[in-house]
Amino acid sequence: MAGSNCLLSLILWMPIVGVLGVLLMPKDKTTWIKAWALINTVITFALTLVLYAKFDQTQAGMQNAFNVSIPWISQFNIFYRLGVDGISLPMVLLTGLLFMLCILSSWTQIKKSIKAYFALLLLLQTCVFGVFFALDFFLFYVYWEVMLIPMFFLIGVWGGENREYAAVKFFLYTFFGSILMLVGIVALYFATNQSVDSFNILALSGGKFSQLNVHMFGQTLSFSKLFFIFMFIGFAIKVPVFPFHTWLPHAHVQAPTAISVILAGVLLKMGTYGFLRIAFPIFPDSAKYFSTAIAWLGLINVIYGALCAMAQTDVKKLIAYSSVSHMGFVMLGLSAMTVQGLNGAVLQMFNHGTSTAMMFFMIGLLYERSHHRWIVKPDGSRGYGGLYTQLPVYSIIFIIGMFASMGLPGMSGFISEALIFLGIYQKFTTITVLALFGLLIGAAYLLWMFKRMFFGDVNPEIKGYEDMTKLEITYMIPLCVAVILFGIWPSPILNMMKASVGQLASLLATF
Amino acid sequence: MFANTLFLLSAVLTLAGAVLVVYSQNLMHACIYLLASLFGVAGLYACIGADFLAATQLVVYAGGVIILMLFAIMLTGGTGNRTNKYGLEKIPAMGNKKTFMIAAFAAIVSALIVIKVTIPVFQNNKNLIVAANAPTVERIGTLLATDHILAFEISSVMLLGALIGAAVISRPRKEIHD
Amino acid sequence: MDYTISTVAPIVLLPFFAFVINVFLAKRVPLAAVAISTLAIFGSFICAFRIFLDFQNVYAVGYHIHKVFTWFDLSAGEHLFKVNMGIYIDNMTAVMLLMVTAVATLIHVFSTWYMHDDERFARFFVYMSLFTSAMLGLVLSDNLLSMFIFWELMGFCSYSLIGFYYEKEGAGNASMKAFMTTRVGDVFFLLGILICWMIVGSTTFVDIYAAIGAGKFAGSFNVFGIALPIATVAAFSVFMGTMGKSAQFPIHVWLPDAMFGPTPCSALIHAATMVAAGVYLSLRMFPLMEAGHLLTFIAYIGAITAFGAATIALIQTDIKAVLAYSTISQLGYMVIGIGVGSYNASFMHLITHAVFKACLFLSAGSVIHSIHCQEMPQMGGLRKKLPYTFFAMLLCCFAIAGVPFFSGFVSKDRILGDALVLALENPSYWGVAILGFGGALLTAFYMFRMLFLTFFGEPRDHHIYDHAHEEHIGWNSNVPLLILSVFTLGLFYSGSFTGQGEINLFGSKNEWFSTLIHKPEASHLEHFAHYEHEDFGATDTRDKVELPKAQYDENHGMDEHHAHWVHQIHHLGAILSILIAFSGIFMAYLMYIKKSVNPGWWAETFAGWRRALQNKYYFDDLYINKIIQKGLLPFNDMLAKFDSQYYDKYVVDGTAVLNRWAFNVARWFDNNIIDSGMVDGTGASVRAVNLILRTIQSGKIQLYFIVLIVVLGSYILTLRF
Amino acid sequence: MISLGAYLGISFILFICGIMVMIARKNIIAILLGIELILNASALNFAAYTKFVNGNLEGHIMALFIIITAAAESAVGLGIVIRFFQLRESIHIDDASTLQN
Amino acid sequence: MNSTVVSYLSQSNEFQNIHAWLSKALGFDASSLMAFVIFAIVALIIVGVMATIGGAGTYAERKISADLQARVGPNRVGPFGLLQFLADGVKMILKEDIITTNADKFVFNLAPVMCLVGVFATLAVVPYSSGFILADLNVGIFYLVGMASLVGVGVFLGGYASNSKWSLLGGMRGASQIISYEIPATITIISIVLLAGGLSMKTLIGAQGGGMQDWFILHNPFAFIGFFVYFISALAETNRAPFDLPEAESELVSGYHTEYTGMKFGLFALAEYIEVFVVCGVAVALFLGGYNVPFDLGTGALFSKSLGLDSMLSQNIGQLLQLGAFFTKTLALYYVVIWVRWTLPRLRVDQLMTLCWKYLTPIAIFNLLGCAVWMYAFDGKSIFALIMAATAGGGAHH
Repeated sequence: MAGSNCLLSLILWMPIVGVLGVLLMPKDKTTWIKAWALINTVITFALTLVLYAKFDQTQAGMQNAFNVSIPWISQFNIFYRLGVDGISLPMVLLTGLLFMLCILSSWTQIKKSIKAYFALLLLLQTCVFGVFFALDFFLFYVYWEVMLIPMFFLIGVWGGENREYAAVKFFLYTFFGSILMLVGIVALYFATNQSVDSFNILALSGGKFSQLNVHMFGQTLSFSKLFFIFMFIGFAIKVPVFPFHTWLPHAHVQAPTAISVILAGVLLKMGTYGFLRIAFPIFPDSAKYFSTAIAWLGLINVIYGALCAMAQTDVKKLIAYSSVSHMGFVMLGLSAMTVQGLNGAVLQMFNHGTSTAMMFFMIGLLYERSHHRWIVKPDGSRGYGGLYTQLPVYSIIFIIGMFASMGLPGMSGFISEALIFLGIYQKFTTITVLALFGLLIGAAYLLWMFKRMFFGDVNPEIKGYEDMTKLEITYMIPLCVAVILFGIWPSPILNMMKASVGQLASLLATF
Repeated sequence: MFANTLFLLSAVLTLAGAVLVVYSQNLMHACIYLLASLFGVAGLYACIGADFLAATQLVVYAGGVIILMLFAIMLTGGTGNRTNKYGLEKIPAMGNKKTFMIAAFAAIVSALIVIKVTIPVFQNNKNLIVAANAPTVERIGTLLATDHILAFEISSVMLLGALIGAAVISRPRKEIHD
Repeated sequence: MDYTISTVAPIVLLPFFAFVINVFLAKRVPLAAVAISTLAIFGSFICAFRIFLDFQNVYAVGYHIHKVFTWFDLSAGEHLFKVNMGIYIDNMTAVMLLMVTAVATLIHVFSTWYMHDDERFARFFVYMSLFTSAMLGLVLSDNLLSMFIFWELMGFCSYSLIGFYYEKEGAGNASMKAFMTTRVGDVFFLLGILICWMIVGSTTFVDIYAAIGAGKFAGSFNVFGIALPIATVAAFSVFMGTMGKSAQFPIHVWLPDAMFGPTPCSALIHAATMVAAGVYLSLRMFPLMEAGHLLTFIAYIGAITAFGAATIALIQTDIKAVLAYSTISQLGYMVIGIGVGSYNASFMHLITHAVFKACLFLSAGSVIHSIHCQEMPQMGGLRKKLPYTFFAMLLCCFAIAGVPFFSGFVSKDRILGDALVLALENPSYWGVAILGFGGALLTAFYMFRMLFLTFFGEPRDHHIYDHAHEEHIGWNSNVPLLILSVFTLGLFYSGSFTGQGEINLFGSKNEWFSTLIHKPEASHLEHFAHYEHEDFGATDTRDKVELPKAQYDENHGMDEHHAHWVHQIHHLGAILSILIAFSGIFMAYLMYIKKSVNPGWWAETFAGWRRALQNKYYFDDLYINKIIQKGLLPFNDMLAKFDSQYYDKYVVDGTAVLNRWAFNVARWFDNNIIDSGMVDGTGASVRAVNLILRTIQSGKIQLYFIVLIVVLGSYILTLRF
Repeated sequence: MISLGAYLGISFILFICGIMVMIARKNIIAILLGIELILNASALNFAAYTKFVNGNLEGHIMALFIIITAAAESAVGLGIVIRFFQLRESIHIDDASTLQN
Repeated sequence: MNSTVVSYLSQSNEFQNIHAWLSKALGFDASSLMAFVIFAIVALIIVGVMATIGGAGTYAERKISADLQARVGPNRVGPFGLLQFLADGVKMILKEDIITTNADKFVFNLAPVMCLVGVFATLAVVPYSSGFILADLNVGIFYLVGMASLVGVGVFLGGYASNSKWSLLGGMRGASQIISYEIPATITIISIVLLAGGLSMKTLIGAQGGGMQDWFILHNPFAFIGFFVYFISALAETNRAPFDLPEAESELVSGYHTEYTGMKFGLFALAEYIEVFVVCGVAVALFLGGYNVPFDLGTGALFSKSLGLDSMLSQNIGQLLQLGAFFTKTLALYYVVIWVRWTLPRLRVDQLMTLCWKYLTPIAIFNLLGCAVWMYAFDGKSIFALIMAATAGGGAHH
């Protein structure tokens, strides 16, 4: 299928076409800009669906039909290598979907510098696709880094009151992580004697560096372990794993709704995707070696994130911490390194993408009406209360999102969590037992929030809030469908990834 | 025989057209001679089996460029030779003796350059075995979509830019009053 | 009797489709939504009834329908991992299906009367449909995983229905409490499922039975470095699910609060079906409990629950609260039944309890609907106003109190009789027997207290009494009650007087219950490995004639001598229970009709006990005020403060401050030395050169061109190739 | 008769004619005509080399790009000419020697 | 030149005999001479037939318009006025040839010839049948587009050379209209080329079939829209109503040929009518299955097999059927063109440009993309084939 070669590039560069279009449009034609951005993202999403249709689900690893490999900077053996496999495809679909919905959600919510906003949003989409498609380590790094720029501006310009602080923090924190990753890239480049494949992620993987040593500060260290830690920190910041998580609440609370959605729905997954694509395959021996530590960090994420979420009085912050908790489950699944665990982790990445996106969208809608997000205001009075009576449709969709986030069976979160537990149980029994309590606390903070916001008599302040408009319902419906459909019938997602994940698991099993 | 006839006709058309473009003092006629010359070139392409090039030459030049030229001539006041309000020549003459002298000088210099450059070509390619003509469309298409994809894409962007640029540039914005 | 999927699936799918349709229809056409829900569950009832009849006619012990499909498949390479879902119908499922669909149908019909003034009339039915389909799905499940899925779905429906009147402040608290408390059990249940899954490789019941028979649960379970027998851990985890769902001590606290929901939902969910699902789970996993040596523990949990809840029920004044505690207490009896190995009786009590408790709740609902009040001290003398309700409730009270010839007597007496037998064999069970009989006494007392306070005597609040609606017979108001109350008669469940088969009044044909339901004996578990199952789409082609007909065995498989002894103990137990039931009723009579015993005196004498009872033994206080308010939430606040105020502020942002300092030094160096000295100097020199070059450009293009040609020519012509 | 020499000769004459037109004319449109001739000469060369020298189709591709470029150039060029005429009422090449209006 | 009328005829025995005889008589291989002669003859035939069709076009136009307007139309010359167009031709030839003062005589004489050359050159690749095609160039359709654009130059030059403001306006309108509408037309053609996978006429037609379900117009929804885009653009390219702005008699007297008289005017008219025939033929070839006859009768294989006819004879019968199919479809479209002319009012200039640039071109580009995506997503199967596969497969997985 010769024609498929260009498909990845097409998906990758389609948003850039959108950016150019947006830039060419006059500033005051806001409807044109929005419509153009929407059309662009719809086409992109349609292309990702075409990719899904063309995807061979039985084939493990990168699909040859889609691979692209063109010399880019041939002096350094840097290639423009793209590819897609079962691990990245769900993420690509998620990206396509969420950006489309984010454009819709930004339709009325963004009022300042619309042109720049949509241009940056589309630029961000290209970068995200780039990260998920790149098979060249350098290319991966470029997208990883370039992504920070639109993100920085999107938070820093369109955010809340404290946006500059949050944006700078996000930027620097992530940048710190990527510098460590860059060191790892350079080290790998020299470790492979600058050969043709020294940036080729696929060629690097397979545990070729387990015997290598590195001399540093007069010590002899294991190359593999040292740089696994470097990569781990780089990706862990993005996930975020426990000690590196503090940028997340700030960034989420300050970012505009659509950006929070992107941040939680897609960008966090890039961290765990990095583990799956880079850190684990390249250093499988060290990954195995550190798996207990990763599992404990994941456990801390689950419990600590959930407990912190319980204490929050700002809804968005609460959901932000719940993301920390849920990504902890992904880390647990990764640390298990069994077929069930890894499948569960990838599925959880997808499902968390849809459910948390729903929650952030819903909170954004509420914020648009109330202009605050306090469950309990700082002066002790309740911020909402009785929303159920005032906004019935909103409440029902909120319930769907909330229970999906909580992992109610029949909703998408359950299967992934069950698979993760199944995977982790085989390795770490104690952690499994403790992590199960994460589910309990997870339900507790969400239900408590729900009770305080939605039940009870109607707070006079919320009288006059309008229920969801048609547009808002329209862009919530795909997520509702996804959340329920993949809860009942997860096979479409699982079939996509199982071959590739199985390959990774068997690689890890040999070490 | 057929091919040779075609070649001769095309060559004569090309050369006569080109020379007449130089010779003609009427811009409109020069344009038509150019068209003839370009048709001749298309014929020449056809003679060496460049079928796709020949068709492209026809489409682009006859259908596009020449009509554009004719339009430009019409929109800039036809072929008459009048003066504008500054007393300048509105439509300049097609040159005079002085300019043709200079042109001849430049032509001689460039002819020397060309000759010097092409002589080695003849020396190196004396006894060539020429392959038979074969359809080129598929192969050109494949080449364009594989090896030359970047150039192809860039030229498509360039064409788009030219389209928009030409429309924007030539749009009358406001009347110039002195 | 060829079961294809199309004969079984409608049981679940009809209510489910009703739910899906009603989600969209409820707001626009409420009456249609109600009709669809009710008809759908009636359709399920028809299907279930047909299955029940088939199974009853077959009377074969080993007969089952097991259909399986692959839900998802993670097999990759050599690694095989499939998750199967399926339906499993054996005798127990068939009985359970009939009970659930029948009770649900009647409650749906009743709800059309009870709820029709409510502004969210249709939405109630949306939840009810979803709940019914989830419950039926649970009953049909062939494995623990799908059971868990439906289990949690029921939890969700319960949550939504408890919070149905969401304007009330208490509803929010109650719904959250219900969900969270059961979730504690669910988390353990999930752990149990994981353990089974890992050990057996599947969560299907028959596979688990076979694995237990094959001794796969023999290993140990390491957590925090402590090794525990794996069967015990698994059994305990699964039983925690039962404790959460069936409101067993100590996580029973949610059920009384769950009465915030509409009364029909209490009748269906919190009395008849969902809470019984916990017991159903334990019955299903009985071999595991046995293998985990957990039966004594279970028996004591059940006994404590049965007795403790009964004591609390003694002093409740809210009519629904009395029923709620009596539900907890009766569930305790079922759990005792599991604990003492009285499998059949426990399940029978589940069924009988579902019938009479649903009827009791509906009667209470009828009372509440007519007087708009739930407090018993304000009622009284309603017998004349509500004759049909009174009749239904009277029968149900007889049943629950254990009066002979009523269903409650048959089932409860068998549990207590078995407990007595076990106590005589094994002294450690004496506590169970004593608490059981004590609870039975209290049950008879408080139920009749409720009955007397409500229907007898003089009206205590004339305002309420006078405004009470007169009751007329109506197809959807009291006919469901009467139908249910008819089935409180014991003869529907057992042919014999005590249910143990000795005094056979109605013939052994009526002993269908004991014939149908059989405990999966520990010694016969291996043969479950040979249980065949077929594809979801396939038709069951086995020839039924080959299956052996089950025969009713009076001795329950025991040898003659032992059986005789056991029968004697059973007789003793029966006599004891009859005495206890009547003494309880008599005490209630003395206190509330005859008024010869003053309840107030008792209250003053045992004031300390009374306070403890009023505070429900301080469990709510312990959980909410102590553990959550004083422990968890402050800890969380501390953690969050640590996160944002200390860790983030000092550790993370501190790095930035250090950086800024270094940056300032560098900036000074850059501005003053590099930039103004070196860089700007270069610029100045370039500007000077510019002035000279500027004059050469004239703007005449052709000149440029000629220059170009000449220069190029002079260059090329001097070259040598 | 169809030979490399013939083609190079034709393209040579075309090229010289183009140079002549470009330099002798003072009319901008005429200069554009000259440019077309030059571009055609080079395109013809490419096609001829493909046929007679190396046989692969790179020359055709190059000629194709030359044609594309010529089309774009003439479109933009004529647009500029028209605009120039609107501004200056002249299409004399020497009137275009200043950088501002 | 893969297959031509010569290569078709060379299959017959007579051709071989004549070839052998001539070679013997002349002493050299006569094949190219014969090819030349046959080409000449066939070209003459085609030019003659086309001139007749062009002339008959004027007659048809009058008759049909009369029919539509409930009149009788020409009925004096010959039966039903059938010889009217001959009479007109004779009149044209005999008329005085007037050239206006200050006209650019060279261009004035050149313009009508240029129009006619452009049109006749396109006839070389019009596929009348699988054998009767003058030259099946492998860039056939592309060549046709290029040659047809010569008509625009002719129109423009005619308008310019007349030295009359009506003519000038008409010529400029005509040229701008032609090059504008060439864009949607060409893009639509490209989308069909994409479906067929080749530029030559035979490839394009060979990719279709005789039955309607195999025509490209029903291949996918985009091609269906594409047909109408192409048809509208073709109408505009040939300056037919409702796009006859260059010769709008109520505004511009008669547009670019106001000053033309006699045979020069005749040449313009002839060129217009033949061009209509050509674009209809192209529309048929691209969208409506071209010369394909249902049930593969066109190859003649069926005749030789079932009736036992000589293979050449049966091929000839097949060719006749193909000719019949092609001409039937083309003339039906020709009728539609005339019908449209006498039904719809003329557009304004701005409407004309709006239609082209704001509607047809974007739609055409969308169609192109749509066709590409369709080819990619469904492996080039037509919608009918997909339905057949879906129903036949019964939802089977693949």
